[in-house]
Amino acid sequence: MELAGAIITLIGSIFLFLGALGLLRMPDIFNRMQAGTKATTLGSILFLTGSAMAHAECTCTGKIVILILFIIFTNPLSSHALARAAHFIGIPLAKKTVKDDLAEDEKKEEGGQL
Amino acid sequence: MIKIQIKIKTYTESGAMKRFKHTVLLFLFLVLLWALLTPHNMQEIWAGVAVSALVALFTLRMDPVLGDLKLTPKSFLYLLIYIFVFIKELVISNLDVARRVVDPKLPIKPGIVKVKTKLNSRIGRTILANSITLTPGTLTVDIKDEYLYIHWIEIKHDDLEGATKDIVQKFEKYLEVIFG
Amino acid sequence: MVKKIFIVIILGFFAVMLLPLAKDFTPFQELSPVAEKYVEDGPEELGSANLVTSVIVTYRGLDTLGEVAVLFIAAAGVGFFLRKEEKGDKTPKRGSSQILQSGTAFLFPLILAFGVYIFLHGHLTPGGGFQGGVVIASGMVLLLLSSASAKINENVLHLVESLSGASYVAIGILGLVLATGFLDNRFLDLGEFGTLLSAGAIPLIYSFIGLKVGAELVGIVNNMQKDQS
Amino acid sequence: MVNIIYQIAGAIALAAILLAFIRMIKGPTAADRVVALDAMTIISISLIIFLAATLQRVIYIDIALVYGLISFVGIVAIARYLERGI
Repeated sequence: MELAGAIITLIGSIFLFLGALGLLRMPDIFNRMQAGTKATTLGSILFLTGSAMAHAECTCTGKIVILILFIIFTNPLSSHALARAAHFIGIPLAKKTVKDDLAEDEKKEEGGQL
Repeated sequence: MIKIQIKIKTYTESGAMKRFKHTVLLFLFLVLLWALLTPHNMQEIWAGVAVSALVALFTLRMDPVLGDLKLTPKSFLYLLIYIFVFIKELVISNLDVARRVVDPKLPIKPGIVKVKTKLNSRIGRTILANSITLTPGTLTVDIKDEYLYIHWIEIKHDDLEGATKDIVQKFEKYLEVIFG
Repeated sequence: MVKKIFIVIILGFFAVMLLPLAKDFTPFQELSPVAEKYVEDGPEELGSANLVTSVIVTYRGLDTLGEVAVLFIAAAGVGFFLRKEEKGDKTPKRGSSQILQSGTAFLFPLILAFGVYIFLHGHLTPGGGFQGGVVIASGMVLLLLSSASAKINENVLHLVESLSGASYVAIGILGLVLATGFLDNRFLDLGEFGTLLSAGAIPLIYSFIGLKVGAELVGIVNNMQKDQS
Repeated sequence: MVNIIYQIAGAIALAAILLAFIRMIKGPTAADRVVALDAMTIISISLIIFLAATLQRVIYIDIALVYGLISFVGIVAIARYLERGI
């Protein structure tokens, strides 16, 4: 049981590391957010589960479950709020970007109103 | 701006039945939260019931977002399946991110696409958007009525139908049964 | 560029200044006489698992009353200075997204319950009245961030604030009458160490502090919101 | 054996914080910095729980819960400020 917890923690920490690496390597803010949000979510879930498993005698399992559910629900929510803000204030997308439907639609809407 | 406000109004004007359902479900959620937070003994349980009832009464005038949940056996079954699908997609998405990050060439072809959802309930759309953010290569950027704008790390389809089929429908068929 | 160099220089200055503190740090090995009395007698006398709580609520309870009074004055001051001033620019603000609104509507009650949990377990966990009040206020901030038109019933807010403040003082006087001093918690049964209904009146006192702090901070946030729009 | 694995995991998580910190310093826009801060917060929460489990201090978990809540509210506040919503 302890060994399994330790291995799960290790896998979680590797995902956390890859997420941070993605944060560093990706070319624009949306791609960074993709790496950051996904990898840190699964990484922290695994990390927490591993820590909880290694010390199963602790009476705190319920709180860790709440923390995990809280992270699953709020992490994408705050990412979405940030992505929306970033797109609104016009942070440029990476050069590789193929298309941007949202900008087109917003342009159309403004044109319609004027 | 004005459009959004009108939208909220139509949501809040729905019936008393929905509000009642929302309050009961919220009460159950709060009791569950309390049970997970505290050690189990009679004192704590009574305190939890009292606090949950007070909080549920205090927030009685807020949006009844939980009123859209469907409480049929089928929806419970679909909820279980949905949880498994979600976990599977979460793991796949992480492996996907890991592959892209480690690759020295950084294989990405990003863009923002528009998809359409059939869900009407607000909490259902929230869960859908969160699921999309946590699944392979997609991130919800904005929502306008029934259209979601999604940043896709590797665009496979250029058109609305193709993107909808690829991104939304794997969750939608379960969420549609659970939330409507 | 000049600004960045300036920032680096300031950071380096602080690092040099704080380095001796970190290098020569030796933790205290012995407690001072006052602390020793609290540590040795506290759990037995008052029955509270969290020692800080027993110090804040009982041994130095009068100071806590002063702190709550300071907070009340701050809230009143904010309310006084932020009276309706007509603002020149009426640029329309951007509404938040549907997703954030419904997510908040689901999270807000849970945050409230979590705040109540924190101040109700002040004698068992590192939380307490002030922390619980701040958590409740952060829930309110989230609500106002997600929808600018969200309103809170101010009558209920004032009622909660005044009632909890009055009850706090009343319990203090009850301790003076029934036990040995102002805010003495021992007029209720001390109960079994480590359970919810232990430590005499401490959970009760902390609940009132928590409700009062929460109501005051929510009032401050609400006043700021009104001033904005 | 188990302890060594735990130490390696903790070290990797600390390295991840360092990488996110580099992005926070470099980040060309404010939003980039906030994304890095978000990632750092979540890694720190994981590390707090890790410490709570290894040092057998149950009370640290409450601190992690409140930290997560406050950081979520803070990031939403920054996002709304950036898009001029408040």
